[in-house]
Amino acid sequence: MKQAIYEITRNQKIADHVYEMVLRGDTSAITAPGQFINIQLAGKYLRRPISICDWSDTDITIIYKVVGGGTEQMSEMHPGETLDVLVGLGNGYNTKKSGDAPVLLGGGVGVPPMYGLCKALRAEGKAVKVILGFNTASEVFYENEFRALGAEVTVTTVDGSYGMKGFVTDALKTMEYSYFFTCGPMPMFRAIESVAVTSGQYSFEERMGCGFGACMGCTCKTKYGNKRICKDGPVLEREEIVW
Amino acid sequence: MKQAIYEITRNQKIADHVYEMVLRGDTSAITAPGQFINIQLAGKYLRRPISICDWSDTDITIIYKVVGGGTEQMSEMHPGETLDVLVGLGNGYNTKKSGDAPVLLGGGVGVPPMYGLCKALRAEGKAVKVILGFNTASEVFYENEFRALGAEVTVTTVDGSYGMKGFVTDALKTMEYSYFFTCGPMPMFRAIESVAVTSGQYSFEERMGCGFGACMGCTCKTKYGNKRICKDGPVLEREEIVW
Amino acid sequence: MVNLSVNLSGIEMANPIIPASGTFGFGYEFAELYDINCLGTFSFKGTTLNPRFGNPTPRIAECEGGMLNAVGLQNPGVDKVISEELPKLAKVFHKPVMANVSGFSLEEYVETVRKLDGEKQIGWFEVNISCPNVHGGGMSFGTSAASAAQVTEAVRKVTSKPLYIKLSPNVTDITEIARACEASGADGVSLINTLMGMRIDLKKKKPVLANVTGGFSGPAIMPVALRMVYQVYKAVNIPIIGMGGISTAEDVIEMMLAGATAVQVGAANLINPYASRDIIDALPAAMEKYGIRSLSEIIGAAHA
Amino acid sequence: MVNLSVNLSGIEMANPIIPASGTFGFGYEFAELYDINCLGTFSFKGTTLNPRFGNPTPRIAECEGGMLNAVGLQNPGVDKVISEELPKLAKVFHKPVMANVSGFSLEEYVETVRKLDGEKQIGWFEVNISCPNVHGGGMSFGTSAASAAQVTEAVRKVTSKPLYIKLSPNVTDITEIARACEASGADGVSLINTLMGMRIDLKKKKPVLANVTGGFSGPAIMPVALRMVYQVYKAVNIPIIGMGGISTAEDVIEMMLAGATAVQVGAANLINPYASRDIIDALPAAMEKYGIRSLSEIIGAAHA
Repeated sequence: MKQAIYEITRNQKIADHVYEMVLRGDTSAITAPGQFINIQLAGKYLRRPISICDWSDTDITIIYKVVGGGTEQMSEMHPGETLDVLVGLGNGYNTKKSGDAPVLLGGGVGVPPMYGLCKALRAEGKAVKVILGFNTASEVFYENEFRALGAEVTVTTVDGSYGMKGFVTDALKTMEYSYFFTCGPMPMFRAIESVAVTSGQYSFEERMGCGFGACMGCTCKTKYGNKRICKDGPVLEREEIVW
Repeated sequence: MKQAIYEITRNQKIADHVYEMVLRGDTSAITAPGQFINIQLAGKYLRRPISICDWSDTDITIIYKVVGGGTEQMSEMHPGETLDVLVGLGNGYNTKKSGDAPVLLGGGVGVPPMYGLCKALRAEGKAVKVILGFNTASEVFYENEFRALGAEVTVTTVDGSYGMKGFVTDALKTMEYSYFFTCGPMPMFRAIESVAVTSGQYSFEERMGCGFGACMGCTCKTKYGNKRICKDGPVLEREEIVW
Repeated sequence: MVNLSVNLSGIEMANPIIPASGTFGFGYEFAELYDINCLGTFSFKGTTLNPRFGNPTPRIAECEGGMLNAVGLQNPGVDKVISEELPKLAKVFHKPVMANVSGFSLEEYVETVRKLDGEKQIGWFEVNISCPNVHGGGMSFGTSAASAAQVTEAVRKVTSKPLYIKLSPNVTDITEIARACEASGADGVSLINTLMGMRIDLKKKKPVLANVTGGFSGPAIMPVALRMVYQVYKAVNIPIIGMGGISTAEDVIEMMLAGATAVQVGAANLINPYASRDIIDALPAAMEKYGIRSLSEIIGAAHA
Repeated sequence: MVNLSVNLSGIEMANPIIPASGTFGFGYEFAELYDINCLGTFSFKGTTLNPRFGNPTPRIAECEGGMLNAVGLQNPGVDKVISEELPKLAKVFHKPVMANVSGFSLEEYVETVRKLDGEKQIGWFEVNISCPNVHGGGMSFGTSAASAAQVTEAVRKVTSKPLYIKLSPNVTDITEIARACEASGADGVSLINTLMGMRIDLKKKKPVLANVTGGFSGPAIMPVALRMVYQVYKAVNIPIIGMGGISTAEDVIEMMLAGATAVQVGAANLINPYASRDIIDALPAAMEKYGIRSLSEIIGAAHA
């Protein structure tokens, strides 16, 4: 983990209520896809944890949805403005267990961390399938970006207005895969849990105090003891999760 | 009183710790020199009351000293930024009682309201003497601005590094005048009270809650009953003041 | 169309917004700024039997998310309130007003309420047993269930108008005091008065306030207010007027979900003189956002 | 050169800065970020006799100028603290540490302190009788003078190390409780623990916290903390560890002027992991700004 000041170099809407922001600064603390950053905002006491979508030596890309006052404030910021950010939080996904043909399932704002993960898996030479689930066509983002990584992409929408009608699990049921990785809302996780035929990794969300393991605000029980979502997670393996 | 958003068109240092700021917007609520405005600042709960130095149909000029977090924040703002301001607060000076040759005594950040007052008195054709008191040369401001209004200006500094060495009262004792108007710190007021030979008006400072007469946070006793510094003041006549 | 109206002890209010006592004077200052008949009602400046200057200045200090005040019940006394303030108010406000009353003895509470009781403008009494800024009275009545009951019982005898007791948050168990008020004949309770706080001037190395301590209000205290309204809602069967830091339409909804039938807006009026009107104007959109058709339906809904 | 050192019950501290229990774990998480030997000391995670998971999540809510937590004393239990946490700490922290202890019965407090008393790393005990987030214990010991005295007296018998009792602000009269602790053998008191607050989720129309209420900390509560430290300083002759919203060097000075001999920094560590170190680094300049040569000289100076 590192704390530093980052300059916004890009902040634009890419789907309904969804924004892509690029932050320039030290990225050396990022060690795995699926980690997150924690952003301080003027007038808000707690930082806002946002998963890392992609990163390079100089830039971090995040994608966030405007769901409240904090993310609304972020959406109104301009390139050139700066943010105080804690970077490289959480364990991130472990790509070593993926097998040769993993499937990645992202739901809504659970899609962004799948991008960095897909990139890493592709760099390791894996054949990656990606299922991106949204409610409706106007919320869809990053389909082409995943394709550009060489992944086989399926988009599902609940109302059928784009791609396959239904949930990510409807697509999953039709596929062969060696392992799965996912990030998304709890109902999606429960659905995946009931149909997935391999091992896999889930990335959980919880209200956090600090984001770096100090406050015990986000502890959950696992089969192997208590884990802090922010520090020992957010990624847990299927086998350890207590549903 | 009016509440509106004002654009900063100028904000620059004019003496040690002292800044001049020009705000563009509706000035129709200003009715007299010696009134003040109340400025909302990001992250500060209470507004900051600042006396009006000068105003036109479109602009308000204020001069403020950096004494704490709020004024420091103001000093870091740039032209183009906006402020939520309550304008036209307080009674202001009553120029009708000035006689033909009033003297104006401003001490430190008590100088600014003297400027608008001087302008008004000169417009009424009065021969105005002005005494501006500062601690030291580096704090002196607006001497030439007062001269440009056609006033007879004396500057005093406590350490004698500029103008006459001493206090405003040392200059006052040497002058003839028909009436006095003053704004400045309490020790200066007490000194004036002990040497002034005419009637006059004092502008008081007090910690305020609202600035518009609602909270009773700044009440003082006068010979004619309780007065709210923010609404019934800040200007009180010599005859009513309870020292 | 959403419905903002609530019924407070038999009096229908167009909306639940009530500027809090001590932040709205006797209304006419604000009537110069906007038509105050848009309000549900307002609670007028805390009135005592005799005129009071209040505490020496400084009476105001700032803090994170709020302010401290130690005004100390400055008011012209009940006789002048009746002869001067209420007639001035009558010209600009045409709804029942809430009469806020303070005292330093049982007798004073009783006498002040008795004098005001005949005034037709007054819809409700709000008896303040929780002012933290006066000594030998005020808050001391509000920090024990026994004395809260005494005041309630005594005042109850001299008015048949709806009687609200304004409670202090500076207590170990506010539900015990609320229950005592209920048992002694209160029609409702209003809470919370200010938290007792202080600030110290680092340059002078002295308390900022001449009174040393002051009442802490503003958005910073809202979590404490919500908790207490929630607890009291569980403890009593009389309506609650909720207050403490309310500054937005969302805050109003949150306070009503906790259990408030109506809400008071205090410090916000001092920062933005149009705050109470602005909150009323913003309520319909906020209600629609959260799927609320009628405000009166959400009172205490967080308990379900 | 300014002098930051203070003496806390016979132990010299390089500076008065103590990260508060529950915001600093057992120190080694922070030791990865900076050398925690710069601290005066720190108060380790509240330890109970048996391991505790704590409350269900959500345990955290945000509010104006602060946060609510309802962690509920999650900790590995005293035996594991001794066998695992303290050895890990010994590698990175070479000063006496403050042992924060909680309990659900007199016997549990006594047994936990007895087990920890032999640990040489421990310089002080801080016995928490004020946790608002656990039921049937915790805060209930801290809301009456009699039970506060009982805990103090019982624990006093099993340790001769400096004993601080951590007090709840959720009481009518904190001075009464502080005096009871003093009379029962406490070497000092630490205050304030968190204010009890709540938030409601407008979308779900339910309390945000699974525990319904939580402890409110952050800069918003500082005026209440200052007031209570000021009052307790007048009431007792034992040292006070002051806390509640401290986030800057200026806050430290303000709290010491109110009467604190040392201060704890809590929520600030969660927002900025370097907060405690940054405050220590900023103290000399702040002291010079306000003409303070030695911090120990300003303890309680606002009372003069």
